[in-house]
Amino acid sequence: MTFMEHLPALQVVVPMLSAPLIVLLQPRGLAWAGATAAGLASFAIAIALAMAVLDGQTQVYAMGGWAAPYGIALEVDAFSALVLLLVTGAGAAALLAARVSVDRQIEPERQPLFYAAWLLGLAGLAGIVVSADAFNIFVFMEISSLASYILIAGGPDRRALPAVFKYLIMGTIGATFYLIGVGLIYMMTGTLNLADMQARIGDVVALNPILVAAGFITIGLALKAAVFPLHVWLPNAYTHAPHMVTVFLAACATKVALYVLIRFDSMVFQDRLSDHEFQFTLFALPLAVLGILVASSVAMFEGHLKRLLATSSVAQIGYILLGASFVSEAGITASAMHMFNHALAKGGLFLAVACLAFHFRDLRLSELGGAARRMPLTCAALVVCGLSLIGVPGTAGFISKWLLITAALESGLWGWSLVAVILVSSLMAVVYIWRIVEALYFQQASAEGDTSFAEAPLQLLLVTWAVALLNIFFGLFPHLPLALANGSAALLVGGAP
Amino acid sequence: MIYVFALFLLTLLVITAVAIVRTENLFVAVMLTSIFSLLMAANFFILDAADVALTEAAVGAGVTTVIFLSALALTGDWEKPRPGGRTVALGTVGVLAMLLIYASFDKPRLGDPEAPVHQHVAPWYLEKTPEYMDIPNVVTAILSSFRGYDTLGEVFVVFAACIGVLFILGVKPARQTAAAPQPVSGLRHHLIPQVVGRLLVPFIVLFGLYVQFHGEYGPGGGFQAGAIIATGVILYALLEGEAEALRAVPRSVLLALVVGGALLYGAVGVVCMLKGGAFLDYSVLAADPVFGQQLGILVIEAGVGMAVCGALLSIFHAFAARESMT
Amino acid sequence: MKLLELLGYYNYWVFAVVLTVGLYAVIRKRNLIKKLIGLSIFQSAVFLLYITMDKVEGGTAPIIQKGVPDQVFSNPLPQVLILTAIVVGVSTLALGLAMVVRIKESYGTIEEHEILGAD
Amino acid sequence: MIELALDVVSWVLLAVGGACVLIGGIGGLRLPNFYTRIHAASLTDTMATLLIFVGMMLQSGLSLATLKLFAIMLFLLLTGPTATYALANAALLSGLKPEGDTGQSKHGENTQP
Amino acid sequence: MIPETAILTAICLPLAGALAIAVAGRISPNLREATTLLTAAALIWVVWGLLPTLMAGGRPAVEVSEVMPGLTIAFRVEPLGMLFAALASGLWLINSVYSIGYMRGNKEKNQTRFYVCFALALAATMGVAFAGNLFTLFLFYEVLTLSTYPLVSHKGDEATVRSARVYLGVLLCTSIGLFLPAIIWTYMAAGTGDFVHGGILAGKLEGPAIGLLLGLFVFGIGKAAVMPVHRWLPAAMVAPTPVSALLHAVAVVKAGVFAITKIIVYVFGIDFLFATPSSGWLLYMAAFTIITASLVALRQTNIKRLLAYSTIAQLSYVVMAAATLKPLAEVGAAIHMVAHAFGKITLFFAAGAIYVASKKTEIHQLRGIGRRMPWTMTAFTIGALSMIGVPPTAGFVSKWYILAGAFEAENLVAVFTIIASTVLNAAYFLPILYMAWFEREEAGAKAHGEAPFAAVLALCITALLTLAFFLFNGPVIELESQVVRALPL
Repeated sequence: MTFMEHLPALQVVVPMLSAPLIVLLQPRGLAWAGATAAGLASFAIAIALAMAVLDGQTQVYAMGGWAAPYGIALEVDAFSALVLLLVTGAGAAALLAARVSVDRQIEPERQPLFYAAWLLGLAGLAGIVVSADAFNIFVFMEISSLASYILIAGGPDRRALPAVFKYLIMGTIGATFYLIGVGLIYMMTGTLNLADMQARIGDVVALNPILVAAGFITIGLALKAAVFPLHVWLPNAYTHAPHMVTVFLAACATKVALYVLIRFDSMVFQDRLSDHEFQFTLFALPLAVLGILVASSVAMFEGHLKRLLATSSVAQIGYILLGASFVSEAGITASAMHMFNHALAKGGLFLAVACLAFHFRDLRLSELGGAARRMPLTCAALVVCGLSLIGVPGTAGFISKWLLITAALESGLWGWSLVAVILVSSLMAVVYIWRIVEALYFQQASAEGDTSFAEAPLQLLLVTWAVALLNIFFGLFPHLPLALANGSAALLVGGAP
Repeated sequence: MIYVFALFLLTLLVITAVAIVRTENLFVAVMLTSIFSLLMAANFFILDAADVALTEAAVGAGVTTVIFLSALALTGDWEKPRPGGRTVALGTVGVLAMLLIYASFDKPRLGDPEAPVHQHVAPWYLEKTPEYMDIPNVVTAILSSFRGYDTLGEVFVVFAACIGVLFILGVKPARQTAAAPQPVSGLRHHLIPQVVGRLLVPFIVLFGLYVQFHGEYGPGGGFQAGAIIATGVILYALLEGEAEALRAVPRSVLLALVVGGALLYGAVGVVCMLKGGAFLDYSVLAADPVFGQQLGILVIEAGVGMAVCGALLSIFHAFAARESMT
Repeated sequence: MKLLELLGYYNYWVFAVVLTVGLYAVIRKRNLIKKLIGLSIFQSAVFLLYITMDKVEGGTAPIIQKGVPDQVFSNPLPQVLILTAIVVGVSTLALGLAMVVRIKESYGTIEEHEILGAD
Repeated sequence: MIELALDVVSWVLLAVGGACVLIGGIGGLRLPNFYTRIHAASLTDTMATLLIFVGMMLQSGLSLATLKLFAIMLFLLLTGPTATYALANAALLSGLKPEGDTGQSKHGENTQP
Repeated sequence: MIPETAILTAICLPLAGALAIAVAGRISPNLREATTLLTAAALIWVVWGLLPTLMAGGRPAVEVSEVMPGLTIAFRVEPLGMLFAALASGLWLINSVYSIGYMRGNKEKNQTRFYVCFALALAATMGVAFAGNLFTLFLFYEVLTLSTYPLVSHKGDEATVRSARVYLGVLLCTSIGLFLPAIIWTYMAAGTGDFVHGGILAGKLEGPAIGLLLGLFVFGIGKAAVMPVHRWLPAAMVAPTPVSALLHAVAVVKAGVFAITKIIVYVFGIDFLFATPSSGWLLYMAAFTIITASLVALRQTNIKRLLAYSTIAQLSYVVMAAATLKPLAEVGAAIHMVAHAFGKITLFFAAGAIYVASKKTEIHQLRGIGRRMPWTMTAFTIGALSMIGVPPTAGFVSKWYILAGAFEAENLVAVFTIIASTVLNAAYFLPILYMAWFEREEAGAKAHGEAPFAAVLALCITALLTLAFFLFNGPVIELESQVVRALPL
């Protein structure tokens, strides 16, 4: 087998096997270097995979040499290639910028463990996206969850611990619900491979274990993806985590759970269960709309900068679910694109917050006075990513807003009211982004704070600005992610092979 | 006839679970959890899941109880009761129970041979194991070869837990209590347990190794062996005191064990790739594919055993060291 | 439904009850260690569900003795899955307990309402 | 003929062993305080184990299983009493005074904490 | 330079200029001023270079990138866009001259940011002018809003921030809330968003939907300040005068009105709208805005607020002219854009000069100022007369065409509104002129001379332009009439 054929396996193996190696690299500088090298390597593999998928061949890899239903198969198609790019990109970028920020927050002797956990998180997420076996997804979901618990528990503030404990409890319940769902399906179909499941579920579809299984899987993954009513763990966890961890997790952790939900729903349940489209829409649509409106309004009145952005993440996840709940090609394209664009926008915003944290111990909006004068470049990057979050034209956010609105209009069932919801929430986004801008630019610096020019370290600033410019680039030339998103929509809903 | 006995054990299981939840003394709750695990192991054995019964006994009853107790030693023994209406919680949970019981009526009856589970993938495994691997224990065959990738993920979950506990407990406790750390207590000055311990520990470790390498023939394998060896060393630490155990198996060795185990497993996979097969495809390891499979299974089981043993021990030492600090 | 028939479903009902007892403990109890105990019960119930699937009437553990001709075996696959799930449960538990110890040190209590009150 | 005799003996042994376990259980329930209760529990550990395992060994005749049974019996006989001893010692250390003890310690040297 | 590259340079030039100004700002103020003027001049040279091709009927177009299938960033120059671009680039040069004088006179702080944002705003204006389809128009429309926000909140104190918040709030809410769905609806209905002579919606929509879509567009484009969405204009008065001049005369407001006219002409199509009954309401809404804005202007005491409300009225002139849907009225709308630009920029320059020279902002303080500041006040008078529409000024020409269009459409409401508003204009401008020239100064007012030379020079140029347009408006009218005459494009 040539090297290219091994790529799906290497995508998971490279970060996973380099994690134990990094634990041995005791001098802390080396640990960061090793982790970044592994991160960049996995990003390169993801790009190679995306290129391969773009010219049409879905990569299937039989693990251990055993054919699909008997062994575990890995499958990389358009949708997984897009999410892979997103996960490894966010991981590599956050790692590149992590050195200075992590040096301030994690003691040197604990850093090798920290970076090893980071790589395990990356490997876990990549493992979920690449895998085509239901139980294998559970195992890698556990790896990525454990890694993210460890990363968040590294937070300097004592409040990180109860926050991550609540996340652990809810995450484990979510994963176990998913396990029950998979168990029930396995009981009725006798197989664990997703494609095989889709083929065999036809004849047992009317029985109620399958319906209950669908319920359990959807609730479990909704819990992991922090969909609206089950999102209570997200704001605290992201607020008290170390800054660079928030960048990494906010960009891709919840999206992978949504990826599994969409893949499971459209491949396994969709055309098989009688009126399942209606059920999924009946379940997902109200939750998404509620999530968008409530989370945006809460974000508008939030005082702490990081918690504000974390709450707005819940709203943006609502958008992705809204796109998926249309169960149409346009809908899936919109939600896939928004996964990509939100990762860019939110990753950039949290990177800027990490820069701010260098000179502002307390990140409450009332304490950020005079930030623009002291750190003009960081604030500019923050404004650019904020605009992308709102969806101003010319930025990546606008593309996904445009697709979402067209999908809403095409969905027919009172499409216009959904358009109204999307626009109202964009205006709410304008309000809370502008609260930040006004706090940074116009608030007078607090009395004792010095106003000398003091920018964030160069390495962190460069990555922040790179992400900000990417936001604009993908706003004007979104061909790559768009091609992948369209491919995934055709695959999932269009019934293409 | 066996069903009646199963019926009795399952009912006992439910009673233990309810007792655990109701009791307010955490120490009692932990002991009941240990009994709960033992009952689960018994149930598994009745349902013909020998490997799982051994794992549940070794990992569930043994190590979990030890970790719980060491955590209890650092936190309080008593739980504050929570007055007030429990209707909401009962309500939601009740709905879930109704849903599950409603769903259970279309499920195949216990032991029904025509159930879809036994039709599709399982017969292939039972038929192909003697042909490809020629080892009696089909569970180990699936665990290590057919679904070896799952077990690789599994080893890295254990690895993650190990580095997680080391990372979280790596922080020095905020307030050093004024009292000098009291002498390393264990049952140091009690002669009888020490004598019996010294007699037993070697046999426990020997039995662990037996389970490790006997994995292909009977119930056993990496996880169970790692847990048993870890329990043996923990028993030694309890009897002789934690410092003594650290002298016997120092922390660097433990870390080497965990990292070594995980890397060994990964290395076998990568070697398979280099030799031209897919990742974790052992048949390319040796000229004769069947021998290659057996070699692969043996090596990765050793890797799993090392990783699990190292991880569980370093977790125990992280908790125990914490005790002497506060 | 005759008694033996009913007996066949008893395992699933025990699974349902133990699952709900675990979930109740996690939701209701405020002591963090009791929550973790509830979580481990919750996960053990799922193991019971999987292993109930693998039993075949009159079958034995899936260990193929050489000489014996046509043996009936139980299904090995759920056992493999549960081997993995048990170790996942223990790992999550170990991590949770490490957090509880750290919370006890920084907050002085492991009752959830007191912790939330402290901030 | 020999098999019949062996079966009868092993049945008797198993029955008596079962009775011992039952008595131990009832003792554990009815006896008032901690120390008397572990006394009853230790009965199950020692006597019942011996009887049941010899009974089972007789059932399985000369085979690998008998050897395994013997090893398990040996293990149980060793650890059972030690565990009970350790339990009692720990209870005493944590200050649970046995019933009717008027303060002065009648036990040997190793009760000082 | 061939037309296609001319379009792209017209947009990139101000961007490069902004960068150059930012760099020059660090070195020395004079270098920064020189770069600004140089960029402005270069822009005029590029944009006005396109005029001959346009006059000959050519429509250069270039496509930059295809964002999504059917959604492209493309530019296409047609008469309306050409006029607006020429106007904006011309006035930018004059405005730069004026703002150098004003900024130096007033010793304002962080001027570099001011000029950089100015250049960015101009780049966005060029983008709006040359936009080839609705998506590109919306893209640069938003960039214009965002680039003018730092200008409006220039001072940075509490009052400015609050009014800047109103400015941004109204503009962003209307654009995201109404303009974006309108664009998407058009793309959905017509399949494309390109500006095509004769409109793309003909036959695609029927009945009330057309009126609704038109309403979404008109109220979506907040910059045109039609009545309910006009609140941001008076709020933007806190900005320094050159910015108000930019807002009112050069770019922002013009972009709004230009966008509405372009959408009416190129998206709906004049005859298609004229045929549908449901679009009549636009004319009545514009008329209502004119009347109420003029009435409110009557009661204003602050000069700049008065000019703001008069701008709202004048803008609705253009909207009303466009809404009468007759060829002559469309030409009148285009010309009124130019006339109003010249007149209003003169008035703002005068108000700024008065403020710099004497710190006076209220009307009653202007008694006898004519003697003290003769040049400024003559320019102010010419501007005021142009607003009213007295013959020698540009205002008369455009009102003439709009009236002709109204008569042609037999639209009595339009005719009556124009006459009434002319009377109202006179009612609030003439007292100021009378006070300035014929009344005595109250005793004890401190003496002050003319405004700085650069400011006065700019003033006089724009005043002369207002007069000159009355005489030499031939080429402009000919250019605009191409829009309506069924010219083969």
